[in-house]
Amino acid sequence: MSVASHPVEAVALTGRALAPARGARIASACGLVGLVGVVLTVWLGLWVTPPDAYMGNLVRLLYIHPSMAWDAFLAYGVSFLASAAYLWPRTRDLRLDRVAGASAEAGVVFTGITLVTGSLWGRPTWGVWWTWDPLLTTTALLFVLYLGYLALRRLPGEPEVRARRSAIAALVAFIDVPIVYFSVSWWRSLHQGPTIQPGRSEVHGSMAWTLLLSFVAFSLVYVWMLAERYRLAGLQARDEVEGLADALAERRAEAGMSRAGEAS
Amino acid sequence: MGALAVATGGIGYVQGGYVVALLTLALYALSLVARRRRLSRRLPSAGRTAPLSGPRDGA
Amino acid sequence: MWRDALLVAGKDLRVEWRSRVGLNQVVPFALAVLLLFGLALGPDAARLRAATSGLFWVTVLLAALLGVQRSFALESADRAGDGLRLSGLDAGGIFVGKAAALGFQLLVLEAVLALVAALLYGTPLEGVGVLAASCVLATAGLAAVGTFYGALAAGTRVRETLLPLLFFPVVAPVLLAATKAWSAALGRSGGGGVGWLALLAVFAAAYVAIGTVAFGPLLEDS
Amino acid sequence: MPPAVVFIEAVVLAGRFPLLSGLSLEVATGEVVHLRGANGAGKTSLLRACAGLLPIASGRAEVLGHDLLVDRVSLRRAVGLLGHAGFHYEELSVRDNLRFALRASRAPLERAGPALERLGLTGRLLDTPVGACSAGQRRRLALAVLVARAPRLWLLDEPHAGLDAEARATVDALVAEARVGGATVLLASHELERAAAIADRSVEIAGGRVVPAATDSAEVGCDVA
Repeated sequence: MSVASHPVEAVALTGRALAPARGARIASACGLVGLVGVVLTVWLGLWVTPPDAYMGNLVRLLYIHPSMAWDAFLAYGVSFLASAAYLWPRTRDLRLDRVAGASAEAGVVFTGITLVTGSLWGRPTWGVWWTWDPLLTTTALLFVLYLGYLALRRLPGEPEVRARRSAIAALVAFIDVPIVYFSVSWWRSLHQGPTIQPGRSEVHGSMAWTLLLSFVAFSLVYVWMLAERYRLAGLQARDEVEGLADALAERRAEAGMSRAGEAS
Repeated sequence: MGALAVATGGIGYVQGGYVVALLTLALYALSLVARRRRLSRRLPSAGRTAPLSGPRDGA
Repeated sequence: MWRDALLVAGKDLRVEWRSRVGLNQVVPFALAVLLLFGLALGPDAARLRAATSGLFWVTVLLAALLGVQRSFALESADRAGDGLRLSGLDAGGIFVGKAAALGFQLLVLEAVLALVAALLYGTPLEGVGVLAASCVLATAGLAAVGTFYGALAAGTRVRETLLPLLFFPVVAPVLLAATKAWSAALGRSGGGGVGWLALLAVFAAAYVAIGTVAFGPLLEDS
Repeated sequence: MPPAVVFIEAVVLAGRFPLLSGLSLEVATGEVVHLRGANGAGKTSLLRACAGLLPIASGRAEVLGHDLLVDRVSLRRAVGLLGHAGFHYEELSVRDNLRFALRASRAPLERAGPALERLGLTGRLLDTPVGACSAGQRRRLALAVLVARAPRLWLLDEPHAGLDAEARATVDALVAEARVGGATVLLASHELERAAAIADRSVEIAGGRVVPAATDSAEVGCDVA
């Protein structure tokens, strides 16, 4: 039986064992470097890099939109892997469930931003707030899908039950991604419409560096968010366990009281 | 918004995009830290685990 | 496993036969939705004819949702769900049985709906082969995902609102593919109907497989 | 013969509320044990846990040789739970419900007839949907399913409740026959005299645990060996 043979003992144990100073330090380091990276990206993106010959200033959104979309898919990928690992009996561990939940939550935040920046890109370019671009449509569907996933996670219940239910839902949600993307892009190819091709305008010199920087910076921000949300989930789990000890004591006291009732 | 874009060649949209992105990330990050602080204050010292069976209370 | 599936499907269909909820409530509901779409998109025939496949499949999706809710309402009355668990039936069998029963009822509904839609929207039904094939494949996918999420949501108190939220995003590709397959068959848009059928088949196969494997733990928790 | 039921410090949780808070109990095969205790003491939870319906959070729990921490599913065909709910389908008739229950648990169908007779479920009643039956009749149907399935472990949650005198006598007779047939019976009931008459021993449950009944000696005929 693995150390997490049953939920309550494991939660109490791992809540404490897993937040060693080292993990926290790495996370805050990522956060800091990420923050610096973001500031740099914004500074470079908005002021330093030249406007694009073809798109003018709109190209500056290039330093936000694609990296947000990348982080969203990265977050969902991590959530999928953690869920799959949780479902695999040998590697079943409540910490994996917390990673899956934390990553999915970050994913939803990134997806929201991707959608907003995507439509802000579309408005001046094609005059419409929303285009049925395969990537954008898939992202929108993912947004709704994972909102459902998060709603499912918030339902009360046993940690083990909730973890298993969420892991299965995450599995199903993630398998839907390729199917959606494939069907939407096929659907779009039937009647050609505006699609986002980041690579269309040739990217050179400082633009390319800023783009790379934005990917790295926002990915680090994602890592920090994941770690932060994970530690919060650990505390929440411990909060549940904390309450449990008192509930057990109260329940046992009932035995005493009923004895008193009987005796009197 | 539309008029703004035409006048400044879309810079309005770009700034809007940056503001939305950074603001959302900042708000989310702050909420995480705040919730963690509030919870860790409420939970007693990290050391205390909750052994399940609990001490035999004279049952 | 197949024996259990047959038993559960038989039970679900017999309950439906006795209570006729599907026939008396879900079919009229679907017809009402078709009418509402007709009102919404206005009387001009050209637009309605163009939108027939889309309207048909959105209506089927809504009816499928009602079917799933009905299918799991059976199990929550008198804690029949506990009975199923206690009987030691194979979980995969229960999944396939309930999905098959739901799928069968949906197919009957779709047949009726197709005729009514053709009537209401003035769309002659051509390429019936592709139409029928897409119905069968799409229904398999809808029934599998529906039964799967029905069990997932059954254990919660908020299942009425949770089920639609989980169900619709996942079946979006089914709606898309089925609509396109129908338009191809009805001669509306270019060919490629077969490609969409393949997509429907992949979707159905994937979610029947997942359902059969993952239904056990889901049943335990609900 | 290994004991039919072994619980050692078993804890069962519903969310954060401990239904069982470290319950220890051992029941030998063929024994009839009466579970006493106030409402909400944990009697029903113990029965449902024995049927493998509730996950065991900690401690040890073995029923009919199955370790419930490892596998709570494969034992269910050998266990019969008579709860407050009958697990029936309202729209199906008495006969169809019984037939489905037997087929689902792979019990031989020919036992259906005698079981229905034994519980007085005959004639027109057989074809009326369960939804139209009275609570007593539904409970008789649940008992008929149990009789027909003849499981090795009977888990009866207040079997006498809602039954008329004749059906109560039948329940007592069924329990006696089950014991003769080598089955083990766990019986939760508030009717102390009737339960004491048919049980080998009585155990008190309070606060989700088995508590040594301090007043054992005072209770007449409780520990009849």
